[in-house]
Amino acid sequence: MYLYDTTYLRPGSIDEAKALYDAGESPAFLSGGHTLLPAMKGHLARHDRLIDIRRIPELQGIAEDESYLTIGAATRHCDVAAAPVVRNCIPALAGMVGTIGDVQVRHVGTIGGSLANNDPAADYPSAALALDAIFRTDQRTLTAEEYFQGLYTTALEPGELLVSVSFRKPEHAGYAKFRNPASRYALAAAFVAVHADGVRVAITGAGNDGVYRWHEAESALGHKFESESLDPLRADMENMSSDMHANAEYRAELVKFCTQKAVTNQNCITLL
Amino acid sequence: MKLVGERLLETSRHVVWRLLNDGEVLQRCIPGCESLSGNLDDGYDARVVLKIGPIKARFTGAVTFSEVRPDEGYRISGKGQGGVAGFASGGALVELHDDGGGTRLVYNAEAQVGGKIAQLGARLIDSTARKLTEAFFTKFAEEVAAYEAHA
Amino acid sequence: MNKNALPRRAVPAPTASREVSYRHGEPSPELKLVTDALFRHIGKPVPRKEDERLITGKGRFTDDFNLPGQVYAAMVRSPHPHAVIGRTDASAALALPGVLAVLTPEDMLADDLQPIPHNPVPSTNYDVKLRASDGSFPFVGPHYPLPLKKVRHVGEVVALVVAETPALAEEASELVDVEYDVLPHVTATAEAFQEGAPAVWDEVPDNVLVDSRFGDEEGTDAAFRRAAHVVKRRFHIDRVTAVTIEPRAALGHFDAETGRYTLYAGSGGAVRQKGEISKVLGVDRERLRVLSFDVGGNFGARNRVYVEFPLILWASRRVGRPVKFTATRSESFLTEYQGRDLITTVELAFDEAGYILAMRADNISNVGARCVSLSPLSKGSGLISGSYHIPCATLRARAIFTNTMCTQAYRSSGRPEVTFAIERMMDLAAEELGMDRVELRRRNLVPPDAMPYTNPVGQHYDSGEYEKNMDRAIELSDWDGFEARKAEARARGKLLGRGFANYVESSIGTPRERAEITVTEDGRVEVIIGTQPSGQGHETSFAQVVADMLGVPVERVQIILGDTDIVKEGGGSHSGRSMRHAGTVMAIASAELLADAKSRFADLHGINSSDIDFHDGVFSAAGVSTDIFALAQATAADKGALHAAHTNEMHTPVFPNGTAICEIEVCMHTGAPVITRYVTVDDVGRCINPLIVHGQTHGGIAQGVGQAMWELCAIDEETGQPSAGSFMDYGMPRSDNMPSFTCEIAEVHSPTNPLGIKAGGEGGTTPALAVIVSAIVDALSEFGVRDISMPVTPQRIWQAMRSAQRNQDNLDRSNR
Amino acid sequence: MTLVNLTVNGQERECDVPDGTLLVHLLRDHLGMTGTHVGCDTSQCGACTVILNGEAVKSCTILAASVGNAELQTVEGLAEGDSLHDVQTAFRTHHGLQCGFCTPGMIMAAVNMIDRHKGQLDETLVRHDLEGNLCRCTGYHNIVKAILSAAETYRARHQAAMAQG
Repeated sequence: MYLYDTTYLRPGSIDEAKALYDAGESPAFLSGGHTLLPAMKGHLARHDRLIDIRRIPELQGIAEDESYLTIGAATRHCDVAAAPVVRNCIPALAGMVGTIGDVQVRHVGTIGGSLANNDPAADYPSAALALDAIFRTDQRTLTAEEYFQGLYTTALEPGELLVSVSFRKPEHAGYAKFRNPASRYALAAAFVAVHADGVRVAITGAGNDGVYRWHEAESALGHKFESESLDPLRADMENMSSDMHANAEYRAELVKFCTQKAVTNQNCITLL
Repeated sequence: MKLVGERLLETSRHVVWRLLNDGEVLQRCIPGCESLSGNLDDGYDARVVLKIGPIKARFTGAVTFSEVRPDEGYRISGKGQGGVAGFASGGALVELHDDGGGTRLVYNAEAQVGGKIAQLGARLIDSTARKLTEAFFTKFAEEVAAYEAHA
Repeated sequence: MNKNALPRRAVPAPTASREVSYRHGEPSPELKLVTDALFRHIGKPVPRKEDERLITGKGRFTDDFNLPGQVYAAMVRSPHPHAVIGRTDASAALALPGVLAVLTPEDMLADDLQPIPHNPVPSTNYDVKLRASDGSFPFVGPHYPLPLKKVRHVGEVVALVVAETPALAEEASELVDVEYDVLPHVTATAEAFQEGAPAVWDEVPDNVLVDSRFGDEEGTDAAFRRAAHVVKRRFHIDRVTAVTIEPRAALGHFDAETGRYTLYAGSGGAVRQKGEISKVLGVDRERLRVLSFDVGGNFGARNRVYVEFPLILWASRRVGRPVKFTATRSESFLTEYQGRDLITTVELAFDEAGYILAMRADNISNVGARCVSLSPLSKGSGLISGSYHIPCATLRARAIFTNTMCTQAYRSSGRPEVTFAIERMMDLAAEELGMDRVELRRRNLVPPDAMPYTNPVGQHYDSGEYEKNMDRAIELSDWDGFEARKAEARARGKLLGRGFANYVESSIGTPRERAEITVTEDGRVEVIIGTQPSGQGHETSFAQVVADMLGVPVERVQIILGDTDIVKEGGGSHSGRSMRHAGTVMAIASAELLADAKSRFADLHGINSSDIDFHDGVFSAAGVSTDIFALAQATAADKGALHAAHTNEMHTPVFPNGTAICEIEVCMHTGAPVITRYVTVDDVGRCINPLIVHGQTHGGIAQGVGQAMWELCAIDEETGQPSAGSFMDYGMPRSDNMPSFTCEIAEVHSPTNPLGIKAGGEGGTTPALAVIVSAIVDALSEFGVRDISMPVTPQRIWQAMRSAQRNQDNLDRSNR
Repeated sequence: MTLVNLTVNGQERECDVPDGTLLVHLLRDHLGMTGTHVGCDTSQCGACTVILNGEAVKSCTILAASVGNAELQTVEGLAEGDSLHDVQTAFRTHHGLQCGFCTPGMIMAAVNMIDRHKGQLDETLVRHDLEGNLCRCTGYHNIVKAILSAAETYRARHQAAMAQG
């Protein structure tokens, strides 16, 4: 479990980071590294340079304005979970971040790392999608719909750097997660956010293409925001992923149950 | 793992067959394909980069064809070595049927993986295979459309 | 509940008192002295001596050792379950600067390395005799360090690379190009013995290496003919792996000057490693020194030799430098000896009153690609009747090869499997007979006055008060409060279920053990012993025993283990053998030492040795007294060190036993199970250190619960690929999915050894599989669920509820 | 190669390591501090837990080069002379370890847990906060007991210090 030869670089600015990236043959940005480094240790990835972006000032900090909560891409999970501003304005987000990985992982992992990776079982993508987030990169601004492009895929081009993510403040929101008993990633999880213009329901852990919006649930909840509104619904099995831990049928059931729990619990709840 | 599906293509079986046997078209359709050389009779040698999240593996492999029935379909079989990542093998029965003015392409595929990706990536194998298949046929449909537009 | 609902059935009188092997005739006065010692330390929760180094980071685990000039090995492993090995091209690996060697099977043959002499067939007088179908000794599949022609499981080492750094060795190992001619494979236990399955070994075309039958076939058939009820089921106790948190590691050195090999490698017993590895290397035993100090978990997986150990010693001789190997976790998941994997079909015949008349069992054990140990099959076979008096039984025991990693004795080898079967059968039978499951068990238990009891396949249970265990566990579990808890859970949308399981297990283990005890001139007692702890606290509990026997403070006793240059003999730790064997041989050695000391004291003071009193480590007579340390010092010049050494063989097994009860809440919507209560009563015989014994029980429970609820070495049958190669897919007991336990120790002393010890290491695990499944099924009973397979994951529970409900709906519809 | 300067258990250390070196390998292979262990490849077992700038982290998933000038605390640095840290004492008293391999990581996680929560812990919280540390020997029962007991000691010490003003 040793990495292939690599060069560690720590730029102080976005421009410097980009220049270092462009000069590399197979470069990678390094943030928390809790996905990248295990892949590199297992020799399933090889990068000639690792560009550590955690100290770049533009990528730091949590700020609030009237409509949005903006979090710098290099902000660690523990800092988001503990920040009073997050806890006050979107308690479900703070709660959700407090369930990512474990204590040690939260002390290192970052929001940018998680969102740039877009693991189909990660928590953050569902919050970003349900909270109608705006993704700011060093080049452009993207909506969550534009940003997430399927399994492990985002709109980020090679060398494009995620700078910050702005979550639209909801009237209220809830997150419910059913964990994979082995990995502790979500087998299925739902982030439900009520905005002035409607309800957004984002599902992670379950879909073949990663995070997605469950539109039927959104309209049912838009009609009446209570868990019973979802009773007649069935999550679409066609799109559910299937593996040794849960088949599509079970995932569909969990999706519905998590969504109902996210409706009734205005924070974050872990169901297993 | 089994993957079954079909695509409706707005062109004749003959055109679909031609494109299915055009190495350049195939190279553009196979996700991550860096090189593809060969032909229907002898099969193809391929180099494909597979990227799933943080994982990147380069597979080299050979593709062969059997049960070749021009304008109707064939059986395609392949094997690839991904070095440290492991290996993959699989096959698909591809059939072309007339459907309205177009062609219905039906595939019945199976795939197996071994080595590290099988041991460490269990949760992703199914979704990834689906994604790659989907990507191939989406691109192929684009190629068909482009061909038609050109013709 | 009414204990006396029905009169008890007569159980045969105890089998004639058997000679116990630790003594012949009357015990010596000294042995009487030690066995009657007023225990000052034994029975007390003395905190462990070994902790001081382990909590300060000063442990001595294998990977902590380094030697000057050492280089590193990495293994090239087969990605195929079954293939002929073709050409191996090492040129790219060797071209990397710093790569010293790539060693292949041809090199191994050239240097004449031999297969590992695993000796898998248990051979104590009391082990059941397992043989091939024609009665011959089973073919076990030679286990060369590198395979000669074929690979037979994914992960099998086909070559090793030695390089200057570990990173380089790893990288170079990926560049070794091995050609494989892939063969058809078989991995599933249920498939391997079927007609047409690919043969793992040409020598055993049907893959069945053991096929033995035991018991009274005629009597059993007759009993079944007159039975009022027959209950039959098949269970698969699937494959798990030990997951020692320390991955295995080894550091090997060949000293060209002395011609000696030195191996640092944690294991279940350094002496066995020395014996077997020296045979692989083809050298005299004394030319190999094995060091095994702190071992980060064993649970059976480390009792046998791993190919990497002889390989790095050989590589060291080849490259002339010390060679180190440290397994990654994924390598551990792939190639650590695995556990269980038994299919058992059980049939029970009952009379009208619910008494068991007879039993038929058919056990099929998947040994993997080679037979490393038949202990699981053997142990299980002897205990098929569990805690119950079953007058008549037959058993067919088969072992089969498959293209999978070898299985080995894993925590409580064989016993959890058969306990699962008999206890599930008791639940199912109670259901089918319309009886209370506790009452059905109570009715059939072996009563204390039948002890020692011979079970229908010939095992002699030494002692035990099974019904008392059961009653105490029922009491501790607040049995009567269950209904209220169930109603309360129901109000929260949870189904509460209660599981119940009795168990009896057997501890045998390698029969031979040696102790050397020396009272040193500087005032310590040194004990050299060949058991090998991996967390069981021998340095403390053994010291407690010797301290009491010699009447000295426990702080003065030092246990020395793990270096074969000092420890010449010893059976290692497995099968709950250590305290029983060590306690016995230490007792005898202590007695010999005291006898010698007494005569020294007599000589020293010129008095008659029969008048000497010994108390609290002090000899006294006729107004003079000398403590044992002063005596050792005073007589050393004349008589040498005060020292005794004794080797003892003890074949008689003991039978720890007990009861477990647990409660599990199941979410009605998702099937998610949560353990809310877990109670055990365990008869361990005499308990030397309750702190340690409780700890053993807790860990044992977690391992059993783990298998029941999450753990599985999943293998894709189609590809033969293991698919749970990391903690991402192999579910583990964690702090937040385990409850706190209520555990009580019962002490019914075993008559088979001087201290009355049974064992405390396996009792936690043995009933855990059964009790968890029992609780889940109980929770789901209202859905009509009667059984469920392990691991009982949320999905499986949910599916069981759903399909039971669907069946019910269909039934309702058709009845309408 | 990167020259890494850091303070380990109060001592300044300097080490020139390849850039891809993981923090745990810097400790074990370059500084000879073998108390911190490696138990898995995927940052799940927690055997490698150390305290970095006051926070528990998994040293198998951090590049040594990235922690320059940091304060690092490992299991070797907890005891002061012969006097054990309260958490170490509690693990011993309550038999919170068997084979001892996960123990350094457990203890470091526990030290950090008690600090983070200022000793205000109950069983549920301990079990939840310890999810990133695997133990195969103890079933966690005695580890949880040990941490709760150490937390109690922490609170008592804290109260005593407050009382003294």
